[in-house]
This record gives sequence, C-alpha cells and structure tokens, in this order.
Amino acid sequence: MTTTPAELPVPIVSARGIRKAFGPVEVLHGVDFDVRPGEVHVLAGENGAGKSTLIKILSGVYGDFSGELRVGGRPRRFGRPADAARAGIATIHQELSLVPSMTVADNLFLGRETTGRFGRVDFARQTAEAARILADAGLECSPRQLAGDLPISSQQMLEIARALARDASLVILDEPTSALSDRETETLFARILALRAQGRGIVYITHRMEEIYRLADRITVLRDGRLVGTATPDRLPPAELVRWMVGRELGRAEARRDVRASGPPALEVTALRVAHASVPGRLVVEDVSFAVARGEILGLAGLQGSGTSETLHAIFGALGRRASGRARLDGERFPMRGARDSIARGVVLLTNDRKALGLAPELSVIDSVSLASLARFSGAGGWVRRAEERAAVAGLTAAFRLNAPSLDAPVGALSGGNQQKTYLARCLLAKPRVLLLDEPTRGIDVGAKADIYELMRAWVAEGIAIVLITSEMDELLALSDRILVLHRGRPAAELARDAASKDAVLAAAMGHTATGTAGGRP
Amino acid sequence: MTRGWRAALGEWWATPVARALVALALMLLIGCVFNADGAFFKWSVHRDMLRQVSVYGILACGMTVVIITAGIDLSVSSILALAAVSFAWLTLPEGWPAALAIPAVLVIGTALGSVSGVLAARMRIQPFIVTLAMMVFARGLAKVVSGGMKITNYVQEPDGTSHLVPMPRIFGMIDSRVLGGNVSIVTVIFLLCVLATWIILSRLRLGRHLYAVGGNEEAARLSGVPVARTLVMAYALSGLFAAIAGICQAAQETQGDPETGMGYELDAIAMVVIGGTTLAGGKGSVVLTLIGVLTIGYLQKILSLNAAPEATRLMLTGTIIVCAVLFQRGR
Amino acid sequence: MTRGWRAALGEWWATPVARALVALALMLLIGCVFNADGAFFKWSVHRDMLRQVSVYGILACGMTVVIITAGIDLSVSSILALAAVSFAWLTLPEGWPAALAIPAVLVIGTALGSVSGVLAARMRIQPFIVTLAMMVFARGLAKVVSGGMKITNYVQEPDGTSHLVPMPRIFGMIDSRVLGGNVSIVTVIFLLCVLATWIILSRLRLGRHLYAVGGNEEAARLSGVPVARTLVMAYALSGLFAAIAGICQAAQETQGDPETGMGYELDAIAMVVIGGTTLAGGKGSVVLTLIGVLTIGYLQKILSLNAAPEATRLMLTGTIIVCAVLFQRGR
Amino acid sequence: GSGSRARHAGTAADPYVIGMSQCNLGEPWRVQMDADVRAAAAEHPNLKVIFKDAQNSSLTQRSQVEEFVDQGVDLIIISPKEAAPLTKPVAAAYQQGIPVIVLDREVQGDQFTTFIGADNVKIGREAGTWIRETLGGQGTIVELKGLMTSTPGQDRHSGFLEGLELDTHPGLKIVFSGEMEWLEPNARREMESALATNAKIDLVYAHNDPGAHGAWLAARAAGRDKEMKFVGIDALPQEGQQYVKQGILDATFLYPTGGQEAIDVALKALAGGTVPKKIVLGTRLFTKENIDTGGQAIR
Ligand SMILES: Nc1ncnc2c1ncn2[C@@H]1O[C@H](COP(=O)(O)OP(=O)(O)OP(=O)(O)O)[C@@H](O)[C@H]1O
Ligand SMILES: Nc1ncnc2c1ncn2[C@@H]1O[C@H](COP(=O)(O)OP(=O)(O)OP(=O)(O)O)[C@@H](O)[C@H]1O
Ligand SMILES: [Mg+2]
Ligand SMILES: [Mg+2]
Repeated sequence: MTTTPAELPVPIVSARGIRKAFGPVEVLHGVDFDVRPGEVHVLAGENGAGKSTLIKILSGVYGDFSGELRVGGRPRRFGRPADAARAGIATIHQELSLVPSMTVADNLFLGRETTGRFGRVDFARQTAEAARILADAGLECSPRQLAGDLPISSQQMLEIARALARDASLVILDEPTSALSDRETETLFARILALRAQGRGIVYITHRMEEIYRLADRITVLRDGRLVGTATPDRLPPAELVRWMVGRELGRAEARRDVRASGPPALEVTALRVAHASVPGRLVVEDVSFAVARGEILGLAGLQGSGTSETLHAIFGALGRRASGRARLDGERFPMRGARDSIARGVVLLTNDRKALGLAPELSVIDSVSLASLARFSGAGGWVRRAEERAAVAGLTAAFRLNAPSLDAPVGALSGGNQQKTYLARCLLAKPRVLLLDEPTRGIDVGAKADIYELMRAWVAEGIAIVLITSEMDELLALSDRILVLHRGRPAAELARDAASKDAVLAAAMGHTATGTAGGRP
Repeated sequence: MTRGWRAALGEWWATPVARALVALALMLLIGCVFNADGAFFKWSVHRDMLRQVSVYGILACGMTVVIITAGIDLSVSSILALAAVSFAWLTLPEGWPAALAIPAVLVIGTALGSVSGVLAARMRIQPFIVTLAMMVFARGLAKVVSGGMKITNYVQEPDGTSHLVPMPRIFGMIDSRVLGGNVSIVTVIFLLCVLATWIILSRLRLGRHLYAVGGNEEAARLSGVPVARTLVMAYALSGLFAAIAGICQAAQETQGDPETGMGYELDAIAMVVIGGTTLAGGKGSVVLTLIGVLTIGYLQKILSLNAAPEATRLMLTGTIIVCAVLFQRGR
Repeated sequence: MTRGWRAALGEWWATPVARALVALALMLLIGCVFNADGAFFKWSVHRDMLRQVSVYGILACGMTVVIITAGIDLSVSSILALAAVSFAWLTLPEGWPAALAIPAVLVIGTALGSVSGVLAARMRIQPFIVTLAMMVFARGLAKVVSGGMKITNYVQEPDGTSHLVPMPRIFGMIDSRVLGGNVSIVTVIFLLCVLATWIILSRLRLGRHLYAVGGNEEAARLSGVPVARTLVMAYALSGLFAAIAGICQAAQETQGDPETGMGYELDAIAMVVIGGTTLAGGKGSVVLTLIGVLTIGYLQKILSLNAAPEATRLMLTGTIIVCAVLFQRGR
Repeated sequence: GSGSRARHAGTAADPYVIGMSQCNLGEPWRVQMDADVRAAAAEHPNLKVIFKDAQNSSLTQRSQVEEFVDQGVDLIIISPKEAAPLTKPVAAAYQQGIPVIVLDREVQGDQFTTFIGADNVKIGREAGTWIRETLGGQGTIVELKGLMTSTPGQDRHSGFLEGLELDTHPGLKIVFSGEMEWLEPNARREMESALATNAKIDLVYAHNDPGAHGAWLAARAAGRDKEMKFVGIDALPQEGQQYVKQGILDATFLYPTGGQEAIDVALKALAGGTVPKKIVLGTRLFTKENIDTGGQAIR
C-alpha cells in the first residue's frame, strides 16, 4: 500500500465507544472502529466476539446502542436498515437475507423498486437491469427464477450482487465466502478490489486467514466485545493475529495427519443416483460409488452445484424417492431409508445450512444438542433422564469450548460460530459410526477450527469414518485421506492423498483430468 | 408438435390457477348432476349465487392481502358488522346523505384495520391475537353504536316517540341489478374489489413489499422494505374492504344489525386457502381467491338447492375443504 | 447482599412465568376494587370461577401442545360437542355404564384428533385449514349422532313413545365437589390434565420432539425426530382433551347438546396466548397456560359479577387481551 | 292478494311442493317447528315439503326464497330471521303468484298470504303477572335475558316488566339481571354471579327454558335450589315440559311454533280458499299441577 493514514480524508464511518446490550447482557463494551475511503478493513475475532453485532449497528439493524457513530463526519443514528442504505451503506449479512418465494429480479430490487406513477413497478426495466447485474456477477440464472430454487452458493452470490449493485460508499460483507466455491470467491475478490480502487470503503469479516492477508489494508480485532487493536497486515503477522483473536498460542491449525493404514470399509456406496428436485428426467447425481474405511476421512469435492451436498443427503436418506442406489454399512445392507433410521444405525449428517436445516432457535443448548440422542437418555416410557443428559451435553460442549451464557439459554441467542458448535455437538453425541459433514467449519473462528480439527482427528482415531465436504481447499487437502471429486454429479477423479493438490482437485472439478475427460462417459 | 402441446398442458396443469380452475369445474359438474330439477341450469341461480358470495368475496380480497404478508385477520366479520351498523345509523336516524355516510364508514373500517396493523407491526403482537382481540372489540363497538338494537328505518326519537323514515335510495341502489337485471350491483362491487387488489398486488411497489414481508420479513427489513408500514397498509386495506362489505350487507339487509356477519372471517379464510394461497405467506394471488370464492359459492348453492340437511351439509363442507386443498397441491 | 437480591428479582421478572403471574395479580387487584359488594372476597365465587374455566382450561391444555408444534386446533369446540352428544347418547338412551361410555368417548375424540394430525402431518395441509374442516365436519357428526336434538334423560323410543330414564350417577359425580365442597370435580379434572400435559411436555421424550418440531420441523426431521408421528400425537392429544372436556360439559349441562361449545376454540387459544405461549411454536409451557386460563377466568367473573352489559364486556375483553400480551413481552 | 297458481296437481302421485325455509336449526324450538310442520304434512299424502335451514343468516334465507321460486314450488312457508331483509324477496315470490306463509316473525307490509305467530310481549306479560301473583307482590327476582339484540329478547323483557307492575308493587325487586344469550352454560355462569351477590333470591325468570335450567343447576350446586322458584319460556315437550315434570322448573310458558296451523292454512290456500291475513297464537302455562293434563290455555 502506498498511502499512509495521514494523507487520507475523513473516514466514511467512524464509531467511538460503541456499547450494545441484549437485555441485561452487554456484548460490546465500548468499541472504536473506522473505515476510510479506498480501504478494505478486515474485522476479525473469535465466534461471539461481537463482529456481526458491530456491523449491524453500522447498517441500521440495531438502533439501540450507546456511543457515537459518525457517517461522513456527521453524527448519525439509523433507525432502520433503509436509512443506512440511503446514507450509502450496503450490507451483506452473515445470515442469508433473500425472500425465497420471490423472483431473482424482485429480490435484486427489493426495497428500491423502479417505479412510475402511483408506485407502479416498471417490471420491464427491472428485468433488463437484473439481467445485466447477474451477468456482471457471473451468475447463470434467469431473473424470473425463484430465489429459493437457487443453490445456497448462488443465493449468496445473488445477495452480494444485490449489495454491490447499490451505489454505496461503504460496503460491508459479513463472512460472504463461507458458502462460496473458490472460483466464486475469486470473482468476488476481483470486484472488491475494483470497489476499493473506486475509493469506496469495505468492511470485510472472515475467519479465513488467507483471505485476510489477501485483502486487508487494515485489520481490527475484537475479543469478547472489546477492541484488541487495529493494525496493518505487515505489522500483524498471522501468529500475532491469532494471539490477538484467541488470547493464547495455538498449535498449527492445519497440521497434516499421518495416513493410517485403512481399516475395513465402514460405508460403501454403489451406483448412487439422485433425480433433480423439479426437472423430471434430469439427474443431479449419477453413478457415484465410493467406500470410506473406519478411521478414514474421505473428502468430497466439486464446484458449486456439482451434487456433493445431494450425495450426502441421499446417503442419509433425506431425499426419499429422488435417490436410488445401494449402500452397505460395516458390511451389512444400509437402506438409506431416512434420518431416523440412519441415525439409529450410526450414520449422522451435518448439513451446510444450519439456519434452515440445523437448528431450532428457541430450543435450549441442552435440548438442541441432545435432540438426536434422546433415545439413549430415555427409558421405555419415554421418560428423559435429565441429569444424565445434562452431564453428557456439558462434557461435550466443554470439549468444544462453547461460548454460551448457560446450557439453558436458547441456541438462537448464541453467535453464529457457537451455534455451529452446538450443531456439531449434536451430531457427535449421537455416537456415529459414519459422519457426513457438509461444511462443518462454516463460520467457525480459527481457535475453534483448531479445536474441531483436533476433535476430528480424535474421532477418526476412535474408528469413526468421515465424509467431508468443505469449500476451503486448504482444509480439504489437510484433512482428507482421499478426495473424491465430482463433476456435474459424476465422479471425475479419486485422488489419493499424495496425488491431491489444489490444481489437481480444481482440474478434476472442472472436468479435465490427467487421463482425459471426467466420468468416462461422453 | 403433439409433444410441445402436451408439455405445455402439463406445465399449465402444474400452476395453482389451473388446479383451482379444475376444482371449480368439478364443482360445476357436481352442480350439473345434482341440478335440483333443472334449477341449476337457470341463470338466475348463478346470478343469485354471485350475489350471495359477493360480501364474502369482498372480505376475501382483504384477507388475501393480509395472508400474503403471512398474517391473518379474524376481525373482518366484526368490522363488517360495525360498518353495517354505522352506515345504517348515519343514513337512517341521522339522515346523512350517502355521499357523506359512505366515506365516513370506509374511514371507520380503515381506521380499525390500521389499529390492528399498528399493534401487529409496531408492537409485534401476533396477527391472530391482535385481530382476535379486534374481533371482540369491534363487535362490542357495533353494539354500542346501535344501542344493542338493530337499526332500521323505524326510528325511535329520544323523546320516546317513533316513526318510519323513508329508506334512502342508496340501499335500493346497492341491492339492485344491472345489465338487464342479470348482474347484481354487489357482484360488480366485488369484482371491482378483486381488480383493485390485483393491481395492488401485482402492479404496485406496495405489492412487492407485501410479498416480501410475507416471504421473509427479516430479509425484507434488511433490504430496506418499510416492514411496519407495509403491514399497517395490509390490515388497513383489510379493514377498508370489510367496511365496503359492511355497507353491502346493510343495503341487502335494509338494516344495520350488530350481530351480522358472525363467522364470516372463517369463510373468507377458507375461500382464500381453497383458491390456493397458503397461510404461510409470501405467495398467492387474488385471482386464486376469486376462483376459491366461486368454488365455495357453488358448493353452498348446490347443497342449498338440493335442500341437504344441516348435518350432511356440514360434513360435506368439511370433507370438500380438505379434498380441494389436497387436490390443489397435486398428489 | 441487596444487589444480589435485586438482580435475582430482575432476572425472575424477565421470565415469562413472572410476567404471566403479574398479569394475573393485576386482574385480581381489579377484582378487589370492583368487588360487587364484597362478593369477590367469598371463596365460593373463586370456586365457581374455577369450575367455569375448567372446560376451557382442559381444551387449552391440548391447544398448548398443538401450538408448541407451531400448529393450531380449531376443531376442539366441535369435538367437545361430539363427545358431549356421544356421552349423553351412550349413557342415556343406550344405557351404557360410565366405565364403558367414557373410554368409548375418549377414543372418538382421540380418533378425530388423529385424523386432523394425519392430514396435517402426512398430507401436509396447514393445521389451520385441516382443523377448520374438522371443526365443520365434527359439528355435523354431532348433529348426526344426536339427530339434531339435545339428548336428555327424556328418551324417545323408536315406536314414538317416550319416557324419563333416571340420570346416571356419573353426571352428578362429575358435577359435584370435593374437599368439603370447596373444589369442583371438573376443576380437579382440569388440574390433572394440566399435570399430565406438564409431564408430557417437560419430562418425556415426546415433549422434546414436540418443541423441536415446532421450533424447526426440517431440522427436527434431520435429527431423527419422527415428525409425522409427533404431530399426529399432538392433535390426538388435543382431541383426547377435547373429549374429556366434552364429558365434563355434558355432565354439567345434564344433556348432550350438539350446539354446545361454539366458539370455545377461540377462548382456548386466547388463554394459551395470554399465558405467554406464542403461536410461532417451539416454546411455551402449560404452566403459562394455567395462568392464562385463570386470568381470563377472573376477567369474565369480574365482568359477570358486576353485571357489565354485553357491549362493555366485549370491548373490555378485546382491550385486555391486547394489554395482557403487550405486558407479557415487557415494554 | 294473489291466488294460487299451483304447478302441481296436488295428488299423491304429483303432490303439491311446499318450500319451508327455517332461519336457524341451532335452537331446539325451531327444530320443533320443523318437526311440527313435518308431522302435520305427513297427514296429507298430497303434500311434499322441502326443508331448508338458513343457518341464522338473513341473506342465506333470502336466497332460499329465490331458490324456491326457481325450483317452482307451489307454496312457501318461511320463518324469517328478521323482517327488513326478507320483506323484498317474500314480496317478489308472492307477486309471482306463490302463496307465502310467514311464521313466528313478521315481515313488513302486506305482500304475503298469512302471518302466523305468537306474541312475545304478551307471553312476557303473562309470565310477569304469574310471577307477581305467585310471589304475592313481595320478593327478589333474578332475570336472565336472551340475546338483547333480538326482538324476542327485547319483547320477553318489556312484557315481563309490564306484567310485574313494579310501580304499584314496591316489594318486588329485580336484584340481578344478566345476559345469557339463550345459552345454558352462560346462564349458569350468570346465575352463579347472582347467587354470589345476593343472599336471598325468591325467583329466577329466564327468557328460555335452557336458561332457567342452567340457573337451576347453579342454584343446586350452591345448595340453594329449594330457596327459589324457576320460571322459563318455550315449553317444548322434550325440554321445558320435562323440566316442569321433574320439578326443576315451577312454571314455563308455551311459545307455540305454529307448525300445525301453517299446514292447515297452506291446504286452504292451495285449494284456492280465502285465508286470514294474521293468526295470533295463544300461549299455555305449564306448572306441576297441570302438566299431566296438558297445561292451561291462556287467552
Ligand atoms: N439477538 C441476540 N440476542 C442475544 N444475544 C445475542 C444476539 N445476537 C448476538 N448475541 C450475542 O452477542 C455476542 C456477539 O455476537 P455476534 O453475532 O456479534 O458474534 P460474531 O463475532 O459475529 O460471531 P461469529 O463469528 O460466530 O459470527 C454473542 O455472545 C451472542 O451470543
Ligand atoms: N431444492 C432444489 N430445487 C431444484 N434444484 C436443486 C435443489 N437443490 C439442489 N438443486 C440442484 O441440484 C444440483 C446439486 O446440488 P447440490 O446442493 O448437491 O450441489 P453442491 O455441489 O453441494 O453445491 P453447493 O456448493 O451449492 O453446496 C444443483 O444443480 C442444484 O441446482
Ligand atoms: Mg457473526
Ligand atoms: Mg453443497
């Protein structure tokens, strides 16, 4: 970077002494933060540090805070998100905020419709404009499609496109890449850098180290609702950054595992097929076969929409008649009959959408974690042995370093990352033989990630087999013993640990393999 | 050629409007079979059916708007009664001209609807409860306005004397027919309400906002949709439509009855849902509601023409609601 | 010392139970002010209030279970009527002993509830619509069973003659009192229903499943919760409680009236919600419902003791429902 | 009025068709009315009656009248929900030459064949008079009122006050008056309030028999049923009359349905005979003493 802070004009936003409480609990204890034109300001910190809360204050979601917020030098206090948008602040929130039942075009223009007289919507212009925005964002979908029908990564891209289409002086992105593939991430980064070049301010929240160091002009770290400090990346090497975030030293988070001699196969899947949910005759997963051994981690990779998630759901039995194929668990026939049956047999799925498919926000941490294992904690009449249950949950959440006010607090009140931990804990408490993990570290901070990698190693050491989907290439390469790459729903390559590299995975995912085109079929 | 045609038909068949229309067609078929000695083939029977469902249909228009926001409005029946009573009171004992009385009544309905809207949107009370409370409250208010009696053209003066006032022309006008006596005015009013609702829902910005709030309120808020204002508008519209329905009811009954309309809210909801608009919010349309209104209207007409006993009627109605909804969603 | 005490109070104050209790206390305070010449201070008034709310309260227990699953059951009032009619018919003209008639009636209620549950859970029809249809259907069935008349101990034989049968003892038993005449049996039945519901909701696996399904149905399914079975259980329980309420109603009316209980479903829902259980599902408790039942019971008692006119009653009830819910959630 | 232009022959093979529109079958009294019409018509093989129930809605009832015209019935019997909304459709049918017999509640004007009904004010007055005399002009009374927006409720109340003659009998006091909307559980609730606020009650007057029965249940539960008398109205054979027989009610006043009379008039009208424009039915008093002899007619 060539500019120095002294030469820069007034910050776009500057926050001083921000305090925010939910009920009696204060979660921000006087935070200072500012963003200057033409910089990418990364906000980092552990799960629950208060990052999302801070940016919700900047973007007008929370109006009840104390402290001073200046926008363009003038004191402001937004009552509604619309006010912040009008003041030139565009935000992509951590949780998806699209209306699934409305079209892509409607979603793009929601809240700022192009209208004629009497509030009449100019649909023709909106559709045309939407097509242009989608093309810019590299999204291959029709403006007339329902947003809810898009895969989750496209939804995320759509949301980003929507925010970027607003002519904002400040763009806030809260973990935008947690659901994106590498290619999409690259597209996004290019656009962020373009915005920076135009002199706009960008606030970027992420738990991914490499993203921080690729993008950041400055880094601000929060811990437990307090400001630890702000620094430029050259003055804050990764080890130091981690210490700022976690307050302690961590071992190498992504240390490679030693490959174990593979044991007997735990799960064998043969000729798995999944029909498309709405297009008859189309297959989204076709002839996928693999085996995963006890104590082995099988990575499942593919571009967005390649059918990896559908594969796991199909094995778990959550797709009903859309899925067909055979499977064996520890040598016995495994019917892929449904969640209940699969869990009882020891196959447990963690989905990549904890909000829609994972958690009930009103349930207490205890109830939420024990939900899949209640049979173990209750007698024939269904009477729950609550002391036993509490002890088991408490032990597990302690191992996960869960940051929750109490085990009786509703899950919805935890930070995103801590919610993810309760979700993982639920899967583990069910004593699985095979764990199907779809983006298990989505939205989890470095400290917790290290914890989870450690735990995963412990689990496989105990003989659990894991099938892992992750969009973080480093994580995939570090954790997997083998990697199965899908291309358009078909197996494109199976890479042994030594053969696996970022390039090899990407090449296979895009349909080129060393040995020719993927899948063996024309 | 044939394939394209077939595929197009298959696609059309999957749309909610197609399913609703087929349900309606089945109902008409039943009517043709149980035609009560040919009565079902007379236009006057259909005309009267249309008149009968009009008041429900007007309520269902407002209900559609509210249900699209993922809400519900139980108070429409009581606001209808309050409007009927107020209209009768203003025009009969008070002698206001229709040109003044009608706007006044519409303002009352809209105001009560807005109160529900504000309580639901700003105070964050669930619509079911807000409008349940409003349903009880407005019924009480209707009884206060009417002094607990029906308001007819037999007017009692404060000094105890009483006399008949002539029925204002507006009553007869609303309860008359046009197009050579073939279409009732209340049916025309109903269709105008459908048209207005259609424009709001599918042509105006407000419509986009209504769908967005119903589809995902949090997302709508974060996208800058004025959620509270949109919700208030929805309930205000519902109140307005209920007031229009109340005026039609009073004109047809030639009186203002504080007990009128009891239970209409459930009919209106059933009509909306049978059309294919789901209570989950975020989708649906008033065209579906129109079809739902006709379907239930014909059901009731057929049962009535055939003098089905009450027990049978109730059991059939319950069964048919379930079948229609099942059919709506396909096997 | 003092700080800890204050903080504890502050925390307790934030719990839903605390707020519900304070609302109840306020209602009692109103009763003390408008005490109708001291009548409010007699135990018999409270005893009678408890008897009056018992039937509603029993319905509210089942309603709590259903609402926790994010559903609603509009059919309870009709199932109550069907149960009352069936009970009267089995014990009076048919002369079945109570030990047979009661289980039979409970089975009928549970079966109808299960049908709603199956339609809602397996056929994926919205609970509001399913139970609306069931409400209409069961009312029709009650009229079929009773032949459209009230069933009393004045029995008409098929041959046209008629005679009085003695009232079976079970009627008097249910409508009597225990503990020195201080507590009605129906109140005891109500409290037992509360206890049973409490055990189900907070001690059994089924309870966990009910909350999970209400909180996030899809997540519950993927966690291995038998969603459909859980939902069917919820509606079956609601039907069972409605049948119990129906027997109590018949015993108190000493007859089976197919028109009985109309509109009770809305009272039961209001009681659940005023207690603090929200219609969104996933949270709430039957203890809250108990407090809500008492709050509405006292409201009605105070209005009745002071012989408030109907219009006033309605307007006050509407206002107080809104105030109570607002208060529940704190300013 | 217009004469009969019957569409049917009026024989057992091609019977006269009568359309009967009942405003509401939720009340036992109206069920009884239909039953009376049915029983009376069953005596005549040349009559066929189609029964419809308007579910307590004037507008439904209006369309039923319109349907009867469309279906080509020979005569219409209607027990209207209320006067104003049904005046026009009844007149329209009448002007098309279909005789219309109006039962129980009137319609406005004279565009119908015959009105048959009882007088609620008169019945209320008889009840008031009987109560005044039975109590000897001295005592405390509880009144449990029906739905006060309905004419029967208003009339049974005003007639009752006339009959009591409170001006000249200062010893009589209405100590509690509650609205029970014709419903038994509500009556019981209101009576419980009356019992709690009044140490001594001599008599309960309820606007219908189920109301009086509900009041009795409350008094019995309080152990005070012997302390007071119970008076109701309607005297249906399987309801009020049975209550009197069982000693639950002390008196009930018949509110006649006019079903039998309606069929009598219908036969005359169909035969082209002349019929009176208005038939006012009398009432009967049922007490423990006269119940077995069919009550006592009151002129
Ligand atoms: N709506 C809420 N109600 C109560 N507490 C909340 C609410 N939202 C957040 N919190 C609490 O505020 C704290 C900060 O949460 P926040 O979501 O800002 O964390 P974060 O830094 O974004 O974490 P993550 O990286 O996991 O997203 C957490 O302790 C969380 O439990
Ligand atoms: N509900 C749905 N309706 C229609 N199509 C769907 C639905 N869910 C998934 N698909 C389609 O199925 C295919 C596979 O989806 P899947 O979610 O398995 O992909 P993925 O490889 O896991 O991608 P992602 O990175 O988005 O998770 C995609 O083409 C997607 O568009
Ligand atoms: Mg966050
Ligand atoms: Mg995926």
